[in-house]
Amino acid sequence: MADLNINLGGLALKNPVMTASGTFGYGFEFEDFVDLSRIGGIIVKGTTIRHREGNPYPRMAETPSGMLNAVGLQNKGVDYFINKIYPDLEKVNTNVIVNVSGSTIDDYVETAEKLAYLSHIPAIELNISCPNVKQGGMAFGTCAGSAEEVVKAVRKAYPKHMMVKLSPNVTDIAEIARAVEFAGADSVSLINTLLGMAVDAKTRKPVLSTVTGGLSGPCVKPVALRMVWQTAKAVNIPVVGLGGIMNATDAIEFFLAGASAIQIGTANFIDPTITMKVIDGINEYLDENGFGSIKDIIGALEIAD
Amino acid sequence: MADLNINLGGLALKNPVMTASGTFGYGFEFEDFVDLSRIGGIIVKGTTIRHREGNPYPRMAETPSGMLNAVGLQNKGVDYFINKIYPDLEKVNTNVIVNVSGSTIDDYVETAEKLAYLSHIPAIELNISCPNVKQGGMAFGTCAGSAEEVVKAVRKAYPKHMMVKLSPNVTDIAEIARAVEFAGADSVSLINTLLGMAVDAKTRKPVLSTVTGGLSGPCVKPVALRMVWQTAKAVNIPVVGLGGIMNATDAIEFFLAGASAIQIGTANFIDPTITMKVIDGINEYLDENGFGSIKDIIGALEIAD
Amino acid sequence: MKKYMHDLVITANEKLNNQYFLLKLTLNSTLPDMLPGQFAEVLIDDSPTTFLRRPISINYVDKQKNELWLLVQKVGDGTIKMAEYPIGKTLNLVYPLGNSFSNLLPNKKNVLLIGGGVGIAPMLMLGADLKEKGFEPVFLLGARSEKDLLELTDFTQYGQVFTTTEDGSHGEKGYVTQHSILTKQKFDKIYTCGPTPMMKAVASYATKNGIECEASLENMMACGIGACLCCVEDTKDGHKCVCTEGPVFNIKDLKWQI
Amino acid sequence: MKKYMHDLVITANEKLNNQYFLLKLTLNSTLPDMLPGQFAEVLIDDSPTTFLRRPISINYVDKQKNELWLLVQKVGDGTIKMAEYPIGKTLNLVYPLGNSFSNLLPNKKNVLLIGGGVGIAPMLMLGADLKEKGFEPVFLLGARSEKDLLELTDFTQYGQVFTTTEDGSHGEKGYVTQHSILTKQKFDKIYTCGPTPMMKAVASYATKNGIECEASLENMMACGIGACLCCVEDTKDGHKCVCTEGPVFNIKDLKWQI
Ligand SMILES: Cc1cc2nc3c(=O)[nH]c(=O)nc-3n(C[C@H](O)[C@H](O)[C@H](O)COP(=O)(O)OP(=O)(O)OC[C@H]3O[C@@H](n4cnc5c(N)ncnc54)[C@H](O)[C@@H]3O)c2cc1C
Ligand SMILES: Cc1cc2nc3c(=O)[nH]c(=O)nc-3n(C[C@H](O)[C@H](O)[C@H](O)COP(=O)(O)OP(=O)(O)OC[C@H]3O[C@@H](n4cnc5c(N)ncnc54)[C@H](O)[C@@H]3O)c2cc1C
Ligand SMILES: Cc1cc2nc3c(=O)[nH]c(=O)nc-3n(C[C@H](O)[C@H](O)[C@H](O)COP(=O)(O)O)c2cc1C
Ligand SMILES: Cc1cc2nc3c(=O)[nH]c(=O)nc-3n(C[C@H](O)[C@H](O)[C@H](O)COP(=O)(O)O)c2cc1C
Ligand code: FES
Ligand code: FES
Repeated sequence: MADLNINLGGLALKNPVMTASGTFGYGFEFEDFVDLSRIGGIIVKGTTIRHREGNPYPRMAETPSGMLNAVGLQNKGVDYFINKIYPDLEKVNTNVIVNVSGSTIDDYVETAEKLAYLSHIPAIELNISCPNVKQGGMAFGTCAGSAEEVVKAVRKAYPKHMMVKLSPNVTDIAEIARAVEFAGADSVSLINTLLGMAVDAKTRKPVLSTVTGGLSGPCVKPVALRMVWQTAKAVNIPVVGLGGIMNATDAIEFFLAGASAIQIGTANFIDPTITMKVIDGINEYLDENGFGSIKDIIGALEIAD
Repeated sequence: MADLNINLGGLALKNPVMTASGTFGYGFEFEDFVDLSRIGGIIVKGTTIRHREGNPYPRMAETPSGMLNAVGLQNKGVDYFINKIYPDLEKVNTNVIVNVSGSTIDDYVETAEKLAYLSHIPAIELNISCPNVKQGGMAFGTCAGSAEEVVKAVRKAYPKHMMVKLSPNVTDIAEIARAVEFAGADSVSLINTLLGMAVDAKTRKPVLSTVTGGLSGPCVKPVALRMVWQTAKAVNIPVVGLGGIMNATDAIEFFLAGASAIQIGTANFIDPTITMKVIDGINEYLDENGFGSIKDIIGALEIAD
Repeated sequence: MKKYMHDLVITANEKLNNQYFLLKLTLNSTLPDMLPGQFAEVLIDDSPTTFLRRPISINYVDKQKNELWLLVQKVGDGTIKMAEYPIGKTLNLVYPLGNSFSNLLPNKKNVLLIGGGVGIAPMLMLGADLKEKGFEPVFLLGARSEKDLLELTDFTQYGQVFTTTEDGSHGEKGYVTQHSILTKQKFDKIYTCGPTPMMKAVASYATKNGIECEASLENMMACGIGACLCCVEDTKDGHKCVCTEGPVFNIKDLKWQI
Repeated sequence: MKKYMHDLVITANEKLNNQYFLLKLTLNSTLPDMLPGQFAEVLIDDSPTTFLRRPISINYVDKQKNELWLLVQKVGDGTIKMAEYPIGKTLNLVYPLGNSFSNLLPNKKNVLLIGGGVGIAPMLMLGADLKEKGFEPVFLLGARSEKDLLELTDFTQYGQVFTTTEDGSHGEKGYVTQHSILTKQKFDKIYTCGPTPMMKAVASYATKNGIECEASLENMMACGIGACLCCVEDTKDGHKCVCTEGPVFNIKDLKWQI
């Protein structure tokens, strides 16, 4: 039984396996399948200052080894979250992290301020990378200057752990990561979805109501691994890796590339028990390979010179 | 039998199906499987001013619905091409297009100048997007300014059709496409490979000798379709679409999104006869849906407002 | 209602016609409780083209035999693969999912179950359940032609069956909403499942005649358990998840233009 | 040599032990000519984890029966899937690919064929070919233990067979390069295929003793026909494609540190 504890920039995780925002609901949806308290961290749905209906239907398209979504941050707003959902989340015995989205810097700041008061929410994940709404923050996340600006503003308003979720739809993700680190992020998580599109040749229409949507699943894993590797070399804060993780081996690949923790997204749809399997599988890998702690493999990729 | 002819910015194609550089050799490799003269255009290997050995082995990794390559522009240089390979290509009865790569602007210009003399080469494809060599041109293709500069320089030296191949590893591909159009490109082709990475959890080493490599195959199709759609809206020159096309339906999706022609890459490895099947399939689609010409479906995607 | 992920074993795979097949599955322990209208998310393993699970309605549960039935129409790669599954093969299901048709109140006992196409699937389980509870369900089933009318002998066990076919090869010629039973008999409640145009026609008939009506909707789903928010229907109360707040909706809550 | 893409039909799939199986395939017309050392690129259809074809050596061609043999080791998803293929299933092959072992000159007739692990696969076809051409091939086959020594009865049809096993359960104990035949008999030519460390040891022995030696290399391949340049071996003459300029190389052209 290897040591799976991780100190993620001050945030203590019992193990490095978290769930990705928008793919695990508020956790309760999975209670019949997993023991929530065994998960290292649950990142709940993208939350905005006000109620959002999200995009019209259809919002989903299946693609080779992946899927596109165009949910568009449907949620009932931060106040509803605090009053109606948070009380139940208080009973969940693990890190519950709220993914915060916004259209303006003020939106982000105001939402983060409200969440700062919740004692059982030790961290937020600042989503500056949602590709699915016109003002979903992706514009913030695709330019170092604006990324820095929004992170700085939220930093002033939010004293606890601030993870910043980066967009892969950029030329140089390391540059954005550095800007975000400079602005006061405690960690970065990547990748959010790649901007993609699906066309129905039969109807000659886009499959998604929004034409483009966010690509996730195993198809994006090579890109995610590359970006995690580039980012881990570029910053001193911990990197949380995600994108296409379907099993423990995939997770190990992210640790080797430099991730201090990982998130599981789309895989939850295919196998709702997957988080438990990945935690067990990581432990087995460490045991079989003689590592006493997960820390031993973080960034341990051997690069020939 | 629908009309498959395309006038691609002055370049006459008997049909809109081409083969992607680096995936079809010089064409001869496929002679046992296809009738080369039936293909709309053959884009041969990345050619550089001097002989290049390419990257060390291993150069390939399989990924979910795709592959990574790190060939690194291995080729014998433009003079060898002109003296030893071109004479045989003269006998091939279709458009033979040379993919031109370089490390410096001078390299590009010099290579293009030499190719301009070859009567049976009606066009070049300027590769400003190879992710697999340090000076492979991807740096040119990831910034509008440098893309414009190299295209302008080659434009002066090369009077025939100049297709410019764009990198998908950018924040805003439409911006690069506009810069390249402004600099005198006759068409743009996209996408080149997405920069990715593969890790071997067993050996804890990267799979590729170069750590990162170029991702291709069906996994990239959603991203490619999105970029073709964005680019076709942004420029007035024709767009050549590629990335993950495995069959005629995939090709149709690219036409609908705005591509005037398509290229087939990785699919040639899975089925060496695929070009013939795609040409036949496009024709069937047009016939079945009552379109007299391929031109009827280019950019014909119906977007609800 | 508790949800499970189970490996079930195929005990029969009956080809009903060129398009439809009936899978019977069993579990090595007692099958969990399921309600009429609920569905399962089926994993199509080892298929490069079907990454996500496929939602399929619970067609029937044979408690004696500990068997779960799925009635499936071949429309794409996933269902075509399932059609070839041999007896003995294991099928991974996440189930039972979704709400269910609401209970019939004792004062609404004239009940009509209208199914069209593969939408007859949940109607069998619903009919059996109503019959067991002492109601006398009446079925109205529609199809293109006689050979597309499935499980008729099963349906007749639970109530009177009326049919329409588009070509007139069985029952009355035309669409379900044109069947004479609708003018001859008065119903208090209609449950329906089928192609959207059919359900809209039924909804329109029900609304005009002041009959309460519930419809089971289809939608593209990624998770089936309310986590992804991909499967929404636009209702009068905003976007609702078809997989958890549906698939059964009271038509008065929908924004259908009827 | 002309290459083909053909659908072949499986006539036998023999499990040789836990790791190895032998596929026999036939074609509805006469199989094309193939040379010893060549290989086929096999399509693993309908598998989400095997996107590319898998290169497998031609193990043997039974011209009478119009049968092509592939000797395969289970190492990953693709080969594990192939191991389960039933008789009658169709397998899509692109073949025959690559160069071949060079012809034996009449003045080099003392020839030794050294195979290790699944590397014995091309040796059977090569031995049969040499025998047919009037030579007397000698085989030296190495494996972990007796149960891993495959097709021994086939090999003995074409020449004398010596074996080594790491546990001494068959033949001499140790590695092929430690076998006493190498000191007892003088050879003019060695052909080898097997794990790289074994081939390097063979190459080292051959070089020291001035024996001409050809080795068949393995490599990760995407296309198998010289189009992608993924499969290079670094030779004294620069990068060469294992799929077209190999898989067989004269060891004097390689840059092996031996
Ligand atoms: C709650 C629910 C219950 C269902 N019950 C049944 C049932 O009992 N029997 C049955 O045969 N089918 C049922 N369906 C429909 C079934 O899910 C789809 O036919 C199936 O997913 C198609 O998979 P495929 O791989 O064969 O086709 P694909 O190749 O994925 O798609 C073929 C066509 O079907 C459409 N389609 C794909 N997935 C869905 C989906 N989830 N919902 C609606 N359309 C889809 C696609 O847009 C496409 O036009 C149900 C759907 C839902 C949402
Ligand atoms: C010219 C040639 C001839 C071959 N002949 C035979 C043969 O006759 N019988 C036989 O059993 N095998 C042969 N091989 C090896 C065979 O191609 C691989 O074992 C097979 O591709 C593995 O596929 P998989 O999906 O089972 O394993 P994967 O899951 O793809 O891989 C499992 C392991 O095998 C390695 N591997 C995968 N593909 C290759 C490859 N192309 N070359 C080398 N290693 C690979 C991987 O790195 C990994 O470690 C040959 C290879 C070459 C290049
Ligand atoms: C249906 C769906 C909804 C998502 N919603 C959000 C969201 O609200 N906020 C966010 O930061 N990321 C969201 N994501 C992105 C995921 O958190 C994750 O970054 C992405 O899916 C890549 O990981 P994966 O390949 O493991 O799914 C969503 C993804 C999916 C598939
Ligand atoms: C093995 C390999 C080699 C390639 N070499 C080149 C090259 O030399 N020049 C170039 O512009 N693109 C090169 N590419 C990129 C392809 O031309 C194409 O842009 C990419 O593979 C996406 O298309 P696909 O998904 O259809 O393969 C190469 C791709 C592969 C897989
Ligand atoms: S399918 Fe995921 S919420 Fe309904
Ligand atoms: S595998 Fe493509 S060149 Fe050898």
